[in-house]
Amino acid sequence: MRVAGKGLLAGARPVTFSFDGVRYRGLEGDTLASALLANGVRLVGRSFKYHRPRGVLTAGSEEPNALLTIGRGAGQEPNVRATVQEIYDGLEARSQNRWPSLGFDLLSVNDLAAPFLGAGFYYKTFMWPKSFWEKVYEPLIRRSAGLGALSREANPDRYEKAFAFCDVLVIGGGPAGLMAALAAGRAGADVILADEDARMGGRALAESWEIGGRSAHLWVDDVLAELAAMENVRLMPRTCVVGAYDQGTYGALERVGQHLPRSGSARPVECFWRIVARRAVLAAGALERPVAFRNNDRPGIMMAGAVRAYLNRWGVAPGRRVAVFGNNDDAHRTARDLVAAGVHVAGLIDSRHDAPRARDFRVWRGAVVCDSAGRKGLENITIRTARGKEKLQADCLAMSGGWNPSVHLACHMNGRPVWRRDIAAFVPLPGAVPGLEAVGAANGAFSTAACLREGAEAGARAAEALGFGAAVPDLPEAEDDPCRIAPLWSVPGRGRAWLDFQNDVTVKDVKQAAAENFRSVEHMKRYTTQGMATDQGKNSNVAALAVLADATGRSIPETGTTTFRPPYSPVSIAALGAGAQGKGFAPERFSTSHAASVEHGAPMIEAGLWYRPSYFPKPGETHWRQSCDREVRMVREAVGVCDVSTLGKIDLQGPDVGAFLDFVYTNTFSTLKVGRVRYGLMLREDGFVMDDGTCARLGENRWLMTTTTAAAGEVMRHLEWVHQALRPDLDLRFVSVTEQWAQFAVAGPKARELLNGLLDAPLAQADWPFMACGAVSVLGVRGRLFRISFSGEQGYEIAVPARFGDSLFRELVARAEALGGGPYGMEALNVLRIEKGFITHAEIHGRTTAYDIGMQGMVSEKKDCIGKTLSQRAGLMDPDRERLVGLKPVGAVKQITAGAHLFNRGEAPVRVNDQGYVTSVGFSPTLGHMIGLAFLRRGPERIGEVVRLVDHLRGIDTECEVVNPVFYDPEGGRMRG
Amino acid sequence: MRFSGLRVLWEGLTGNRGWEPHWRDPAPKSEYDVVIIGGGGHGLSTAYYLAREHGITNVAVLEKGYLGGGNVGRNTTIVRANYGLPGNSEFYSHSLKLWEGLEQELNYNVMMSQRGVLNLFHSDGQRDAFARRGNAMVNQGDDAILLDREGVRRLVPYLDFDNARFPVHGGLFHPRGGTARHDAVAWGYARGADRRGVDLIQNCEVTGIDIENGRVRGVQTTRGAIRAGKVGIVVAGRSSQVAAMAGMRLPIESHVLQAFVTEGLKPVIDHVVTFGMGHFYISQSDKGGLVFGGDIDMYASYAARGNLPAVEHVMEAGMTLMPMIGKARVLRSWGGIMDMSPDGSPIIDRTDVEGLYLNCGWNYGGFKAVPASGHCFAHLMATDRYHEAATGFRLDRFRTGYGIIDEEGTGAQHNLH
Amino acid sequence: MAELIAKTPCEGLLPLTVGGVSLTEENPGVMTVVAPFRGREAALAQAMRAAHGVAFPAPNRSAVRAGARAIWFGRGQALLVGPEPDPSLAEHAALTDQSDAWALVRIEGERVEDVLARLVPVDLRVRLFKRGHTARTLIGHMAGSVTRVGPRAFQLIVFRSMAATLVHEVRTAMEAIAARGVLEG
Amino acid sequence: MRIPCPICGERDRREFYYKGAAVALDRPGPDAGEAAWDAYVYLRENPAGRTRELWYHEGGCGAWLVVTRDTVSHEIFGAELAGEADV
Repeated sequence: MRVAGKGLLAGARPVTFSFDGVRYRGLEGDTLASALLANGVRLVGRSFKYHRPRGVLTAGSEEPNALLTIGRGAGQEPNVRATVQEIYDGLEARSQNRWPSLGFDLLSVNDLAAPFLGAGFYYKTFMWPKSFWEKVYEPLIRRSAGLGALSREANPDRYEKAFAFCDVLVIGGGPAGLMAALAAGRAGADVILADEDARMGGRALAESWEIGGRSAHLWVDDVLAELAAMENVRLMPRTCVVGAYDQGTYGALERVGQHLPRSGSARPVECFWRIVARRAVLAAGALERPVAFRNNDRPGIMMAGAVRAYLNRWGVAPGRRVAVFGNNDDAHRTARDLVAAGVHVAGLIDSRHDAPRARDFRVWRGAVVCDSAGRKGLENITIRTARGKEKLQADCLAMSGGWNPSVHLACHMNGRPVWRRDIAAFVPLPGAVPGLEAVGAANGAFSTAACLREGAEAGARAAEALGFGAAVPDLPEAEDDPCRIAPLWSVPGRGRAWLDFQNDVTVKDVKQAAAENFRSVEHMKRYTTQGMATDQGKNSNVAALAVLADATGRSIPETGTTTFRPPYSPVSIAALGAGAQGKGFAPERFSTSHAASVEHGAPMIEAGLWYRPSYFPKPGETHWRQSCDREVRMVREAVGVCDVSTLGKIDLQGPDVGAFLDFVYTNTFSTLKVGRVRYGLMLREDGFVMDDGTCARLGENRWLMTTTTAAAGEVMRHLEWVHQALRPDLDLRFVSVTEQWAQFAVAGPKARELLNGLLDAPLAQADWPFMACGAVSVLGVRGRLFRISFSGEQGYEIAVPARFGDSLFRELVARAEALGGGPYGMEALNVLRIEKGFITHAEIHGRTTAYDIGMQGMVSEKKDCIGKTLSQRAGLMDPDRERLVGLKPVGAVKQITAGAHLFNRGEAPVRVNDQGYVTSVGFSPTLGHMIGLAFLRRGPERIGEVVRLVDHLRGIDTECEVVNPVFYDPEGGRMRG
Repeated sequence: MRFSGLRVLWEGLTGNRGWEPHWRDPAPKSEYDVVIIGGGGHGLSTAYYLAREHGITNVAVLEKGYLGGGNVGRNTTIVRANYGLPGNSEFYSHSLKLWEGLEQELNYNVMMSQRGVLNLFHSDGQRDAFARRGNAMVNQGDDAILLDREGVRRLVPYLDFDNARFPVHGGLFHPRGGTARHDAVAWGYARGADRRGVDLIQNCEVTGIDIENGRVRGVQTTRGAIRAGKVGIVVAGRSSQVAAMAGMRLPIESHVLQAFVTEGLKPVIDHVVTFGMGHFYISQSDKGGLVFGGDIDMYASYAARGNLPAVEHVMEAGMTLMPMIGKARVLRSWGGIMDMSPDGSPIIDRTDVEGLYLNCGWNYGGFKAVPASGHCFAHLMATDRYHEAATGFRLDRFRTGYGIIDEEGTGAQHNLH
Repeated sequence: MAELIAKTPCEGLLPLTVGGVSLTEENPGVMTVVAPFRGREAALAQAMRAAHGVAFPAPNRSAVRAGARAIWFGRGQALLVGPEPDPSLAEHAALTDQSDAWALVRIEGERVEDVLARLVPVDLRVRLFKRGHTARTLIGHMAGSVTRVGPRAFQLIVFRSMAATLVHEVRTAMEAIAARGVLEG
Repeated sequence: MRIPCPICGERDRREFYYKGAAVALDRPGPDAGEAAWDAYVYLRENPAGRTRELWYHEGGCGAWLVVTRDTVSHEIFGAELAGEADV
């Protein structure tokens, strides 16, 4: 309930929200947790395994219990920390992992079965009968496990990613971080100050102490005002730095719209930042740790620091009769704050015999809380002293087991933290993350004065190291109490004492793990699941480690720690993957004929990043095969037009291009005459085929190489590699011109006729023999013409600057149609090339050699080239290899499929009989049956043989004759004609 | 002690006081018949099968850290037998068969869950390549189903079928594939080996391999010298370092592969789903966390931690393929060190040193191989003959060019597989 | 007689203004990649200065003289924008016409740096990336070129075929910035 | 991870393509023999520590680099142009 006159929300606007269907009122600036506590709501969740009733434990992102689902419909968000989520009008929150209701959860029977559900029980059972795991046990376990639920609908909200750069990144906006930012900022360094809280100040907002003689929060306001006024300082509230990566790169998650109603606007919900900082100051503070005692998990039992935060920052008293339990002086601070606020303090139980006394409340010294009662909310606690046990009425227990510095980020590069006995906690290993220095509570300095000092000094040091003249700012007055603590991890006794609240891992579980020889801390963690809940062990790691150390007779440092890994606090996949939803995953590349192709009704299909037309349906054609067959016939009988601009084109110039090409291609190019084109084969250095294509000699010192669409990038990288690293002696330069030229194949007996209508000078057959190339003028535009063919017909490829691509394509198509032809797509192109036995990456798939595709003759004997030596390894020249052949169905079934395997006639279709496989098939309207290309053991020696073709997946089992892979016009007369 | 539901019941009723250590912590003896270097999944299963299949029990497994602390404890738990090339085909098929009886074999619930593995394809070319692989699986006697777009939609309706950058054309479904509880696999084999007399020695790092005129004699360790008749190197992630102790240079480059798990969620993904265009694979653990990963970070590393570009690429693939996971939060990420080989396939072979055997090069296929790898490596070490399911993983295949097993077809660049 | 009609890469996509930031297509005229042959760097620089008034730019820099701009465009490459390259350059360098290969856009406005921070992994703080500074880098997932042409103005260059993706990604970033309201940094 | 390109300055790893150990610079002659070629294309030192490796600034200036880097700490000691690096 609110305490009149307390907290920093005085005069804040009222806000209405709902929890499990009940409407509540809170104040602007409230978190869900503070608002629910203000409304007297204590039961907010259920634990993971035993479905125990749970209440708010902390006041930060480490909260293990108060996890709620926010919103409805596609955008519903599970597992939101009530302690972080700010309330807004209309906010709708629901409890999770309970059925039918939070108050009455049937699965809480698990709690009664707890004795049978101890550490690792599932490794020892559910094994009989064998078939029951998938059918019975696993579904049951899966349904009872898990926390919140996804909507199962596509994410409807916007997320984004961004880059930021700074000299000094300050992580955490508490007293230490503020001073660090002030020091570095005043020195002139570019500073980013990031704090996960909506309001900066850290513990200065949560404590009642003073800084510089005034309430701490007022001092915070002044510092923030000064920082905000500096051009070189960037304040990033609601931004949690979640990961430290190499060379000063940090990942951070900013909650941009998380605290606002989803308006459907373009405002992102979250932004994932990649921050590059030359120096970083880790001022992330510390996390208070619970004490393990019997039933220490009831709603109403909270961290003492959280109780003070709710009281001092939000003006909320989490209970009417509050008891305090601790092993250090913070417990006393808590009781004093409560008393000062007029909240009844039932008493303070301090495990230390030398604990300070107090006037305003009773202190049990050298005593412990050993049990609690109250099913859905704390009713009383049991205190054990030297004299015995006694019960104490209380509806809230504030507990403090001491503080753990937030060392996580400092460990993200595998640096193990260091144990400090005096504060009974781990602190960062200096230098574990290059350029990052931990200060204040994160460094084990728990007094306010120490935080201010360390922060100021580190901020100045960082700026200085970067060459900014820096001075340590004057340090304001602040409390400088020493940290007085006597370690207390767990209270001995019977019953279950919780370490990991969410995963229901108790002291017993850790001891059992040790007894079963899971003595390594990693084994214990994995066996008990301690530290694997959504708080990633922030509340339980150190205590569990201490219990394990005790159980195995080792010291805490000997026992070691588990590794902290990114993210420090969980990050949504939508934020890390922002921009990729839908088409954003990879750029889209559109060729100049795209619009015209779509107008022709062509389905556009992905070819790498490009889109290419599949086929161009004509009215009345209901199946792609009809269109494809027509387009093939069209090319064979009249003329077809196809956009080939997506093929890689590389312009090479210089005196040594010839020598260079001889080195990257298996065959010789230096002898090629100007104005001629030659087909070339490229190998990888390991002797397998990389790519193939044509290369044209445009001038004495100028060449144009083409690559396949698929390998364009790889080939460019390869050429750069060969030139820069292996043959820098060669004088040449090359540039990709793929995007400069729109290029179209014009193929068919009427190709020349079509072109002559477009070219300013008609083609003389004599000047343009097969494999000729040269400059032409196309309707007044400078272009290039290549007499090459991928279809086997008389073929040309005509290229113009890309700006004219759309226009030329439309012109070509119109004229082709006038000649009884038209555009053709990838399907027809594929059939045409199979008819000719031309290969694509279906054949040169990275495992085939020149020998396999029957091109060993193209590997020149006269010169060295990339891949030549290894291509001649015995294993790559073995006649037994699978080698390229053609296939023609001769069995009853006339259908053949790519991906089918080949077997000797009459042999069973099993692996040991495997003779090869089919790579490409198509129906040849020219030949009137299906044809295929395949790799077959000793293939070329088996022409004329009949083999068995089996495609289990598509239910095809037939026989094929092995034939020459060139099905159509093997002499190539039509191509040359 | 035999594990069973009854045992759990009895212990529950008697205060769980009777549980015994799952394995002993013996001090190393001065001599063993066989020393296995590496207490990961493969090393532990090798020791187990040496004892179980070949009666060789005077065996020590030397682990520099804790048992199962390597990749067997840091992977995405996927089990499958969906390879296309001879060499791999029969081996992973053999492994899957061993998986299917593993709980009963080990009396340890490794939670082998045959929920099915679905590989999505996004073009006709990919479809045909997948069909070739699927047919190879059936030729081998395993199961594979080629699904069209609608078949995939029925199985996993939550994919983005309408707007994804690379639309889903269909998938290759492998019903017998699935997942298993990775740690339990290591622990189960450890317990099984220990019960058969194998000494599992943790915190014992090998610092040298003793070789006398071409024959292995034993190893030097941080816990003293240990003589051995035979030594097996099973240290994927550190293979090059340990092999160097025997003067060998391997065709291996070490890379870091990151993996991710989200906060616990109610059941939403019921299979293992992989994205053919984006190097992304995902499943949901029985605890409710989405377990997923992608490609390696693509630079040599022993750091067991990665960087953001690889992280972002995985998340972006997830968002374009199944945008319903956007609101799930990544809880933990981790990195494992992969032995990347030049053809993406492993090595199980003898070495030029008599009595010294090598098991390495698992790229990122190691977890599902654990049973067969141990089974076949134990067979090789015990009999000096290749197990029929593992005849192809020769150390010399790159030198000779015979039997290179390059499923990806990306060639001799270690990080591309 | 038919004639071929020219189309610009961003035709139908631009101009665009969101939240005070504008994105417009530039008409660069002729674009030529100038790549000096081995040992000809100095001679080329001289020829360029003589013919076009701009020297071959140093890495990560660009130069502007009446009508002609020379933008460093990668290892040993400059993009000469504006004039037809003078024939004298051909003795010293490979000249490759790229007039149609790239989409050039100008992005300008108060919050242009915030917009680019969503797309470009390079430090564009004006203290370090001044007017005339240029970078070959990524724009989203696209390889491209980024040049500061004014205190609040940049020029972006990507492949012609990726123009639509460029416009989409820049627009998305502009909308997010506009929707955020407050200025960053 | 950030890599210091000798031409562009320090850039994010996402701009670079990784090839492997710098041994690839030292291409054997065609007749160097089986062992030499096996060592060149397949075998690797693969050190846990300082190593020289090849990166391509694909998303930047297009230079092939030899980067000296520690494979355990990921510390980068420097980078040079492949064409100017001594083999």
